[in-house]
Formats: sequence, C-alpha cells, structure tokens
Amino acid sequence: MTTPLFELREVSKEFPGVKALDNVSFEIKAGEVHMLVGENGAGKSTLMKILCGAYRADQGTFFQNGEQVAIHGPADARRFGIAVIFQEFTLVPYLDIAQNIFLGREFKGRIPGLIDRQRIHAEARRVLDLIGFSIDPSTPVHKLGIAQQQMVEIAKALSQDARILVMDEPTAALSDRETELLFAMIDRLKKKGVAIIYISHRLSEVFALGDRITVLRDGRKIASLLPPETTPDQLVTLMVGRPVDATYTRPSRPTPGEVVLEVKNLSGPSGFSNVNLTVRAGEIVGLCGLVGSGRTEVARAIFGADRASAGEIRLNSVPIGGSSEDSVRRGMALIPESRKAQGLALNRSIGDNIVLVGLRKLFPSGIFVPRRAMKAARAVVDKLRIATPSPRRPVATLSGGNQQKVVVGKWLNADAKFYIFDEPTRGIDVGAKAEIFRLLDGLVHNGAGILMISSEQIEIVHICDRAYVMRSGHIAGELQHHELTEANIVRLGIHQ
Amino acid sequence: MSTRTLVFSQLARVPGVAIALVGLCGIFAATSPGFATPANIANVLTQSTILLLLALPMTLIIMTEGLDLSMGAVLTFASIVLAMIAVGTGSITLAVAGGLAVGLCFGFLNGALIALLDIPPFITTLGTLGIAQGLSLVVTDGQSVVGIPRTIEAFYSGTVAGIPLPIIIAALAYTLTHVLLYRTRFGTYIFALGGNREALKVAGISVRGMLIRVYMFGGLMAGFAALLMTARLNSAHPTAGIGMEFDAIAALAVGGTSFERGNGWLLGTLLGVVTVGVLRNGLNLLAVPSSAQVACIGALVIAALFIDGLRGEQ
Amino acid sequence: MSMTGKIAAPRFALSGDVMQMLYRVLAVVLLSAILAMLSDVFLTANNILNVLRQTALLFLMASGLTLVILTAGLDLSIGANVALSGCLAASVIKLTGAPLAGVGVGILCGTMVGLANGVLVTALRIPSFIATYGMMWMLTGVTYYYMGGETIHGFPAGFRQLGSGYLFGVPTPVYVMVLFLAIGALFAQRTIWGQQIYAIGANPVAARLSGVPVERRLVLVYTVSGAMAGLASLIILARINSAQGDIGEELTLPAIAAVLVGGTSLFGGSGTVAGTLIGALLLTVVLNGMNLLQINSSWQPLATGIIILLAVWIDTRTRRLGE
Amino acid sequence: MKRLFSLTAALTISWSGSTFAAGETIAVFTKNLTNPYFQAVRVGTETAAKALSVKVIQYVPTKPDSIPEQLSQVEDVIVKKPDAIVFIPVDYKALVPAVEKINAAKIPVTNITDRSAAGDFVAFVGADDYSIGLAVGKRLLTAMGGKGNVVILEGVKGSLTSTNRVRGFTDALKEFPNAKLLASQPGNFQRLNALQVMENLMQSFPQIDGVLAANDPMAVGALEALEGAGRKAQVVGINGSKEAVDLIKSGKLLASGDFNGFIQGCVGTEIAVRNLRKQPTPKEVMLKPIVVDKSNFAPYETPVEQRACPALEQVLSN
Repeated sequence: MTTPLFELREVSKEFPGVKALDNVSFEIKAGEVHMLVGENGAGKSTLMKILCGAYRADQGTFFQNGEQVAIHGPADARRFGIAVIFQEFTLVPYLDIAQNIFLGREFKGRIPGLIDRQRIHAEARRVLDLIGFSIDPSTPVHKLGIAQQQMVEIAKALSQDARILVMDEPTAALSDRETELLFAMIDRLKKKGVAIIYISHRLSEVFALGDRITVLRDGRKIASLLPPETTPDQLVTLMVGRPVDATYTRPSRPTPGEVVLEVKNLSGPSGFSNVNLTVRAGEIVGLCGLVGSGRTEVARAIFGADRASAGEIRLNSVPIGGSSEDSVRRGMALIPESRKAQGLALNRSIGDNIVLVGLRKLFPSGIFVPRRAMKAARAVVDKLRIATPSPRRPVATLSGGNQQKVVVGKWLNADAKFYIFDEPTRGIDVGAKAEIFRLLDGLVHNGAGILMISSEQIEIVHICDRAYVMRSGHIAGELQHHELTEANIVRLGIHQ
Repeated sequence: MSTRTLVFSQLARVPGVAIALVGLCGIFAATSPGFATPANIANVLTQSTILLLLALPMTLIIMTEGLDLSMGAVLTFASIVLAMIAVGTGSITLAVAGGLAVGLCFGFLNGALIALLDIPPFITTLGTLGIAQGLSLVVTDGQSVVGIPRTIEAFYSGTVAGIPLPIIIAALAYTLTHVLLYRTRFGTYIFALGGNREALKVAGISVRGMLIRVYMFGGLMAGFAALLMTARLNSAHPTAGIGMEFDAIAALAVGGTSFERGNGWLLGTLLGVVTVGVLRNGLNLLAVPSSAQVACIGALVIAALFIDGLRGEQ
Repeated sequence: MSMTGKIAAPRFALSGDVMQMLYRVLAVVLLSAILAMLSDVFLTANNILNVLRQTALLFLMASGLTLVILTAGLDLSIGANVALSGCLAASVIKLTGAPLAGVGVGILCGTMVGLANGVLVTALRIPSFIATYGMMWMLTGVTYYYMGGETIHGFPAGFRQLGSGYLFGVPTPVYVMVLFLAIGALFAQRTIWGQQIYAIGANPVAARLSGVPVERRLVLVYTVSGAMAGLASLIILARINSAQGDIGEELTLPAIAAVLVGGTSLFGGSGTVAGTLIGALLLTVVLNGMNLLQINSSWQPLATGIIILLAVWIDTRTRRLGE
Repeated sequence: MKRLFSLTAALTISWSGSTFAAGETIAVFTKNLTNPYFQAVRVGTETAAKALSVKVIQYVPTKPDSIPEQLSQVEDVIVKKPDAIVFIPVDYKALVPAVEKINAAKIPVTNITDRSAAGDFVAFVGADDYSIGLAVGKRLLTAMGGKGNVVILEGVKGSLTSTNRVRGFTDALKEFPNAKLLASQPGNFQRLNALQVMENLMQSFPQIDGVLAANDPMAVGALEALEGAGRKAQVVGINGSKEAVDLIKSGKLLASGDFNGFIQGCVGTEIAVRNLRKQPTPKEVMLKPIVVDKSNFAPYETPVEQRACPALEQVLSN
C-alpha cells in the first residue's frame, strides 16, 4: 500500500442552507485514474473547487505524500501540482492559445515588467505537441471550436506540470475521435505517474478508464469501489440512492403516424449541404455524427435560427419560412445545446421562463395575467417534477437537470408538434437523464415527433426509433431501428 | 497576441476607421489649401492630444467591460487643484503632483466602488462624475483659477526639436499604453477581465485588484490630461472638461473597439481620436457652420460603426 | 459592460420586487423627513405639488428610457430629441396657432427619431450606446440649424395649461405623469409584449429561440422612448412658454440616473417603471430641498452624485439579502 | 461611409466657394448657437459686413460655451489667416491663451461683449454689465415704490456677465433701504433652471414683489413660474431681446436692460474693418445702458435682421 499522492480527510464545506460536503475523505495515488461520480449537487464540484483552492474547506485536513499541508488558495493548489480542467472553459477569447495556456504564469522578459512572448509561445508549442494537438499557438482562442478549446484547457493544465489532474466531464463536448485521443493521452499521463481525478456522468467511461470509483451523494461519500467488482446498475443505485435503470429503455413505442417534418436538400452557409430527412408523428429520430459534422447547424437551420441557403422545410406538409418566430408559431420547438447561453433567462424566475414561449397561446388577448401565468407555470413544474418550492424562485437556483426540465417545460404551453432536442442530457446526472427520456417518451406518445441530437451513441441506440448519421456536413446514412448500434453509428460517422 | 497575429488582426480591422481618416484627409487636402500644411497637421495632432490621453485608458476600461463617465469631470477637478496649488505655492512639481494625486484618488474611488461594492461601472462613474463636478464648482465657486506660473504653459506650447511637446507626451502615453496592454501581465489580464474573469480567478489573480488598478490608470491619465489642459488654458476652469469622456468613448468606438468580451484595439483608438480631430479641423477650415459640424460628427460615429458592423458580418 | 446580471425578482408582482420598492420609498420618506425638519415649507401642500410637477418632466423622459434599459440598451439621444421635437412643435404652433397640430408634430418627431434609433440598433447592429450617441449629435445639429440661435415664444393659453395649468388644484403635468406611470407599469407587467421585453433583456438568444420577435420588440422600445421624449418636450414648451435650441440638453443624464436609482439594471431584464418614478422623485426632492435651504447651487451635482451612489449601493446590498 | 463622404463633399462645395470670396475676411467668434443674444451679435456683424462689403465667417463651439473647443477653433482659424477677428471669449480668463495666439499670428482682433482679461485688441466694444444691472435694478425698485421683497436670478456662476450684472443689482438695492433681498440663486441663464429655481423660491417666500433676472430667458422663466403659481410680481430682465420686448408690450414684463448685441456686432465689425483700412478707430466703445420698458420699446420691435447698423459716429456721440 503506497502512500497516496494526495489525501483529504474528513473535509466539510457548508454553504448557507446547504451542507455541500460532509466529512468526505478522498485519496489519490500516483498513476491512477480515480473516478468521481454522483448526481449533480452531490458535492463533486465543491470537492474539486476545494482541491484547486477556489473554496476553503470549513473542516478537514490535507496530506501530500503523507505529510499535512494546507490549501489557502489556487497558488497552494498549483504548488502541490493540482490542476483542474473545468467544464465551463476558463479561456480568454481575445488572447491567443499560448497566452491562455500560461495565463497568470507568464515568463518574465529581459526587460523587467515585460513578458517574454517568444518563450511563452515556444513552451506552448512544446505542451501542445505533448498532447498531439497540432495548431499554431498564436491563434486567438475566439477562433477555435469548442473541442479545440477543450484541448487548450488540457494543455493549460499539463503546462503546470500537474501531478494531479482534475477533469470535470472532459468528454462532454468531444466527438468520439477526440475522446479516443483524450483517453490515449490519459493513458500516457498515467504512465508518467500523473494522478487523474475524473468526474463523469458517462458510465461507459467510468468503467473503461477508472482504476477506482468514489461515489458521492448529498455531500457524503457513499462508497469507494473497484470497477471489476461492480456493475453499472449497482453504481447507479449508489449514486441515485434508489434503483434506476441506467441504460434507459422505452417500455412501449407508439406506431409512427403522419410525417411531421420533411427536409429536402437543405443546404446552409454554416457548412452542410443536401440534407434530407423526415420525422413522423410518434417517432424519436436521432441525428448523430462527430462534433462538427453539422448536426447542430442543421437543427438550427430547420428551426429557422440560422438562414438556409437552399432546400425546403415542411412542417405538417406546410413549407415554413426560415424565422424561429415563424417556426414556433407553427408548433416547432428547439431545446438548444447550451442551457445557460441559449435556453434560459437566468436572472428571471422559473415561471417567467416557463411561460415565455406560450405567452401568445396563454394570453391571446395580449393581456398578461400573473395569476394565470403562475398556474400554468406550476402545472408544468408539477408535470415535469421540477424540484422547487415555487415557480417564483430564480431559475438560476435550480440544478442542471432541473434547469434542463425548465427549458423543455417552456414548450409544453405552446403545444408543439415537433421537437428538436440538441444534446438534451449534456452535463446532467443519471437520475435527471432518465426523467428527460421519460419526458421524450411522453411527448411522442402524445403524437409529437422528435429529432434528437446526442454525442452519446448509447442514448441514441436506446431511445431513438431511427437515426441519421452525419459526416462533414452530409447525411452519411440512415439507420433503421434494427440496425441501430453504436458500431454502425461510428462506422458511418467517421471517414473510411 | 504574437506580433504576427497582432499585425494580422489589426490589418484585418483597419478599414472602418482608416477609410474614414484617409478619406477625410483626402477631401480636406483637396478642398482647403491650409489643411495639408505642416503647421496645420501639427495643430490637429496637438489638439487631439488631450482627448487621446483620455481615450487610451478608456479603451482598456471598456475592454474590462467597464466604463468611466467621470473622466471629464475628474480632469476638470484635477486641473483646478493643479492650478490652485501652482498659484498658492508657485511650485510646479507640487502642483503637477497634486493634479495626478486627484486623478489617482478618483481612479481608486471608482475602482473600489466597482470592485469592492460591485456597483456597476456606469452608475459608479455617473456618481463620481457628479462628485468631481460638484467639487470643482465648490472649490472655485464657478470662477476660473488664473495667475499660475507661465512655466506650466510650456507643457502645451513648448517644442522639442521642433515637435510640439504635447505630441511627444501623447506619443509616450500611447507607447506606454501599447506596451502595457500587449507586452505586460497587466495588459494580458485586461483581456481576461473582459473576456473571462473566471480564468483569472482560477489562475489565482485578484480580479478586484486588477479592476482597481485599471481605473487608477484611467485616473492617472486623466491627471496628465489635466496637466495639458491647464497648460493649454494657462488657467483652470470648472467647466473645461465637461463631456470629454463621451468624446473619448465615441473616438474609441469609431476606432473599432467593441463593448464585449475584451475585444479592444488600441491603435484603432489612436486613429479614431485623430479622425475626429481631423474632421473638426477640416470643417473649421472650410468654415462649415457649427450646426452642420455637429451633424457631421454624429454621422461619422454612426458611419464608422456601421462599416465595422458590415465587416463583422462577413 | 459585463453581463453578470444580478438575480432579479420574479416579474409576476405588478410592482416588481416588493423589498426593492419598499427600500426606495423608505429612502424618499427619510429624505423628506430630514428636509421637513430643516425647512418648514418643505411639507406644505404647495411645495409637494411643486416637487411632483418637477418630477413629472424627469419621469416622462425616464419612463420610456426604462423600457430601453430593460432590454440592456441605452438611449443617449432623448435630450437632443426633446430639443428637436420641442422646437418643431413650437414653430408649428406658432405657424398654425393650433396647439393640437404642434402636439401632433412634437410627438411624431420624437417617435420618428426613436424609430431611427431602433433601426440603427437592430438593422445596422450598432451598439445602442454609440448609435444613440451619434444620433444625439445629428439631432443637435439639425436643431441648431433649424433654430439659428433664435427663440420661439408665446403659446396659446390652452396649450400652456399642459405645463403650468392646474386641475382641481393639482398641476396638469402630474396627471400626465400618473397616466403614463399607469400605462408604463401595465405595459411592462401586464402585457405579453412587456414580458417579452424583460425576456430579451435577460437573454436575447434564449428569447429569440423561444420565438420572441426580438428585433421588432427592440424597435418598439426605442420608438416608445422617442415618443416619450417628444411628449416631454411639449410639457417643457408649455412650462417655459418658449423654445430654444438647448431645451432638454441637460436632461439626458438625470433621466438615466432616475432610471438607475429607480433600480432598473443596466444589464437588462430587471427593473420597473414604478421604480423609475421613485428614482425621479428622489433626485427632484434633493434639488428642491437644496433650493429651499438656499444651499449654494455648486453643491447640487455633488449631492446628486452621492445620492446616486448611495441609492445604488444600498440597492445591491438589499438585492444580496433578497437572494 | 459613402454617405459620410457625399455629406462632407456636399458641404465642401457649398461652403468652400464662399470662403475665398473677394474683400477682407473677418472671423467672428461667439459663445454658442442657443442664446438669442449671440444670434443678435452675429446678425449685427453680417449686416455691417454687407454694408462694408467684407465677408464674415462665424465660428461657434458645437458644445455651447466650450472653452477647449473655442480654443481649437481659434487655432484652426489662425491657420486660415483671416484679415481680422471679432472675438467674444466664452470665458474671459480661460481664453487669454487664444488671444495671445491671435496676437502672435499678427491678426488684428476686436474684442466685444466680454472684456478679455488680457491681450492686445484693436478695440473693445461692449456695454457695461454693471451699469446695466444697476439701471435695471433701479427701474424695478422705483416701480415697486422702493420697498418690498426681491429675489435675484443669477446667471452661470463665475461668468463675468453674471457677476457684474448681479453686482449692479445689489448696488441698486443698497439705494433702496426699504427693499429686502430674499435670495440670490443661479438659474444659469437658462429658462427651465430659472423656472424651477423660482418655483422653489416661491415655496420658501410667500411674498415676492420683484424679480431681478440676469438675462431675459430667466426673466421669462420667472414670469412663467409666477403665472403658474397664480402670483404677481414685477420682473425685469436683461438683453432687450425680441421676446422680452413682446412681453413688455403686453405688460407682463416690467423692463429689460438693453445689452444690444446687434449694435455690438455692427460696431465690432466696423472697427475691425476700419482698422484694416487704416482709418481711425476708437480704442473703446461703451454702449450706455438703455432700459427698455413700456415707454420706449417701439424701435425694438423691428427684428434684428431688418435693422440697419447705426453710423459709428452716432454710436460714439451718444
């Protein structure tokens, strides 16, 4: 039994009203990948923030290589070689990659006060090579895609020659190929003796990568397990506290009805062309492919959020005209990929957010009646089991899963006929995922049609009735229910 | 940014303001004989210096997604204090120090209110604008402060090797700000303040400390602007700087600095200031009536922003 | 300007966040109490009406502006708009002798200018701060050119009732103020357009993806702001019985201050028209008090500045508690 | 951008032509585009210019009374080297450097209305604010029978004009011991300010018999305030502006001291021209205060545009 590289003992952290961490002990050994799992609000991110010095623990002790240390701030954390890759990128858009990698650790130049940019770029080059990311380090970050930014984040962490790397759902935004790159890299790091604390909601990853799994729930440490000795279902049960079917399957599937959405030869400036697809009432149709293959772009074009340059879109066989406003009026709904940026008015109440879409339907006269709005909102809150005392509460106070429910709930008052779900389960925990799926299922049973984008093929496989796979802006192929397997999706999705 | 991308990104952005500047110069040179003379060019540049001293720090402040509406008033008050000390003690050094101190104090006050009490910059500086303006009136009771030693005048009217001193001061100020923004940690963190404050926190850098320093830099530059203003008027007047902050903001907006995500461009600010200066000077030389001049300035601001908007879409 | 907006109250209650309103009303009451102690005339019916009349003007300009700021925008052109609309209206009244014609022209001009602002901000995608700043210069230029330094004065008594008249012993502008307070509050809180405006301010992207016609609503708020400036200009004309190129020049920043002191957030999505009224009242009471106490007017900007800071600071504090 | 170009181009065509016309060119500086007084001055200069067949160019700060801007305009004008300059400083102290620049450029400059604190001038043409204040003050107080409560509405704090006029008012008050000065508050030469200040003052003082306003717009503001409150008081202003004259005619305004911007413009320009043409010029012309009231308003009814400049001798003689 080697002494752990770093250890936390009986750490507690309390926020007004919430005990975020309650006597949690946690250790990480050199060269191991320690999976940290738990529902949102279980305390994962608090633990992480304490590790990196963003929060101060109320109680608890820290040990580095067996001797007691204290973390007063980010500086200490860095000194102990702890580096964190947050989910919300900590990159500065109008600085270049190199400057971002060394933000706060700029090398001093010969002239006192100035920074040595040559050295910064040289070093950045080195780090980028280390993770096999070939890009000019002097590219401004605002020019990078989300996956590339993720790479920069990792490079940033490694550049601090971290001995302990904390990753918060690093694959959430990555395509499969990029994910493989990441995993390969993680292996390399392990061999170098780097310890990795890996937070994930994707059970496949947990078992594929993990040397050890620690489960948190409601701020308490529930269990610490070894993958070989556990099954996914056990794990999920531990996380949620009640048995949940991790790989959600739909009890019954309605027989597809009329064609709700028909897209013919859709092409757009945002890099997709000749996209043809149909969705029938009662169907959940998947739209998959690598990140950057044009899934989201197609979805936005169908919804009218972006202009299409050519092609035809028919909703219930009526051609629709390219503005999101028009699409909404005709009963189309979009659940965008980014809750915070595109889905919610964070500084407004849950109720305000829920009634927004349905305003015209709820108040045809144009007169807004708060009481009626409240009732409508509460109805949705109850229907979707959104965990909140009152719809008057600010939506920002909800957990990720519940926020996602609000984004979906917005459309229930608008009785939409066709829904586009773009990454509906990104960054939400297993329990919430199951509920979202149940919701999709409910919608199609009520005769709606759904187009669902997801990077997690397992979800597509389990949820969808059919799926289209995109590759670099084209539909690479369509998979009927019986041919819908992860292997097929990957085969179609990546270049031969 | 590395020199290469820096140069590139700047070239890519030149048109909006540069077209305006080149175009205006062309027109005025063609239509007004007096315009393209060394004397007049020196004249325009000299006139632009005070505004530039405000527009440079304002660019950095706006890059932090902040704003400083108090600059004009602070300039005024600093200039009054400077003049009063000069009159009282006859010591230039003391006077200049006093003026800069006023600038720094207000800069700190702004920064502290914004960073520590997190009052939004717009309101904070709207408030301190009132305070500085009020103090200027109270201490002078509306009178100009005159009788300051002639030597102060030299700061504005003096020349070194035939180049007007204010132009040299402005050039220094620009170089300093440029180095500060593109070559130092301070500058790097300004990009971060506007672009992603979380990144700073994670890197263990005090956002509040940075903010305070940015506004103090603004105050300091306002202090120097006050020195030039006092030298220029050879007196201080409680209304001298009113509204200059808006001119500065307009100039940097014309220069292509956007109000979001720390997307600023210092060279553009310089061009913007000169463009506005050239416009006013040219219209005066052409004896265009003031009412038309007023309209032209408005048109310039909107036109330049419109161009950048178009280019942004491409 | 940073988008880290504060958590705002739910927008269901008519008056918005009750706590916020309470504290603001309290501030006015406290200030009034102090002034009442210092000056025996402060609390006289006459002076109260007098304060209200002066508040009316500020409020009318600020009320339209409130909607603009609710969408996280700004309108720096209202002062110049007042000047142009007022001067045009004045000359029409002089020419035709028909006050109504003047009223029509004044409001129309204001509305048109507002519409232009809306187009600059939406169609040309120019940041509102700059667009309206440029607009301010252009309007001023036109006004100066049009007036050529002259004054237009002497309007029919009927028209002047609008500014200096009384109805049941209460100044006419006060009625106008109350009317537009009601309209404004109802529009913001009780129409779906109002709700959409709040939504746009809170998150324009989310609003658009929720089918809110963002551009049209934005054009609407700038147009309304312009129209209110036009209306305000008429009140000014009627009060001073004359028009000059510089009327309204000094009214823009106070109007903005009134909105902000009234608790509307520059980041959009939170604030109320009623709050703006309190803000305007607060600022007016300060100046009125200083006049009554015959404090050297040099102190006025100083006092105003401090009031603004105090109000907003307490505001952020109470918000913090509110969470 | 095209729009901007064509705009500037258009202006260029329309203005550059006239700029280089024959005859001496005289640059005229006034304080702002908003106060009718300076419009009167400008009309005066134009009228004189026509008579003397010279060309005047008006320079006015785009921001009313902006010191730095007038300074810049002076610097720009020096580049153009007009034959002469007629100059009203926006601030009599702060613009001294500008005057020195003009002197250094050897451009003859005539100072009118506000006497610059320093600099060499061909001549100064003005009316003495103090004696006008005094005269108008006396006019009011005599009308009040030498007793009663008076308030003063000052102009912009620190402006020479305001200071001297108010000094005149107060000295007038000294001569009438039974009259009581209740308050003296600034209305910044602005209608609305004056109106609101007056409204507030009326709250503190139940009985106000007379108002001394440092210019006509403020007098008008005061009148409106009084009317609004349904109270009566004698009001006097200064400038003898068209609107003041109308109000005097209709009996609302008691009197207005004639500051006579029109004649100042005329005389200033004529002196500038005479000086250029090597004709003798007076070093100083002080228009003596005239109080316009019901008895003598008739001549002031003709709008300035239609008036003719009086001969210099005539002005000097009386």
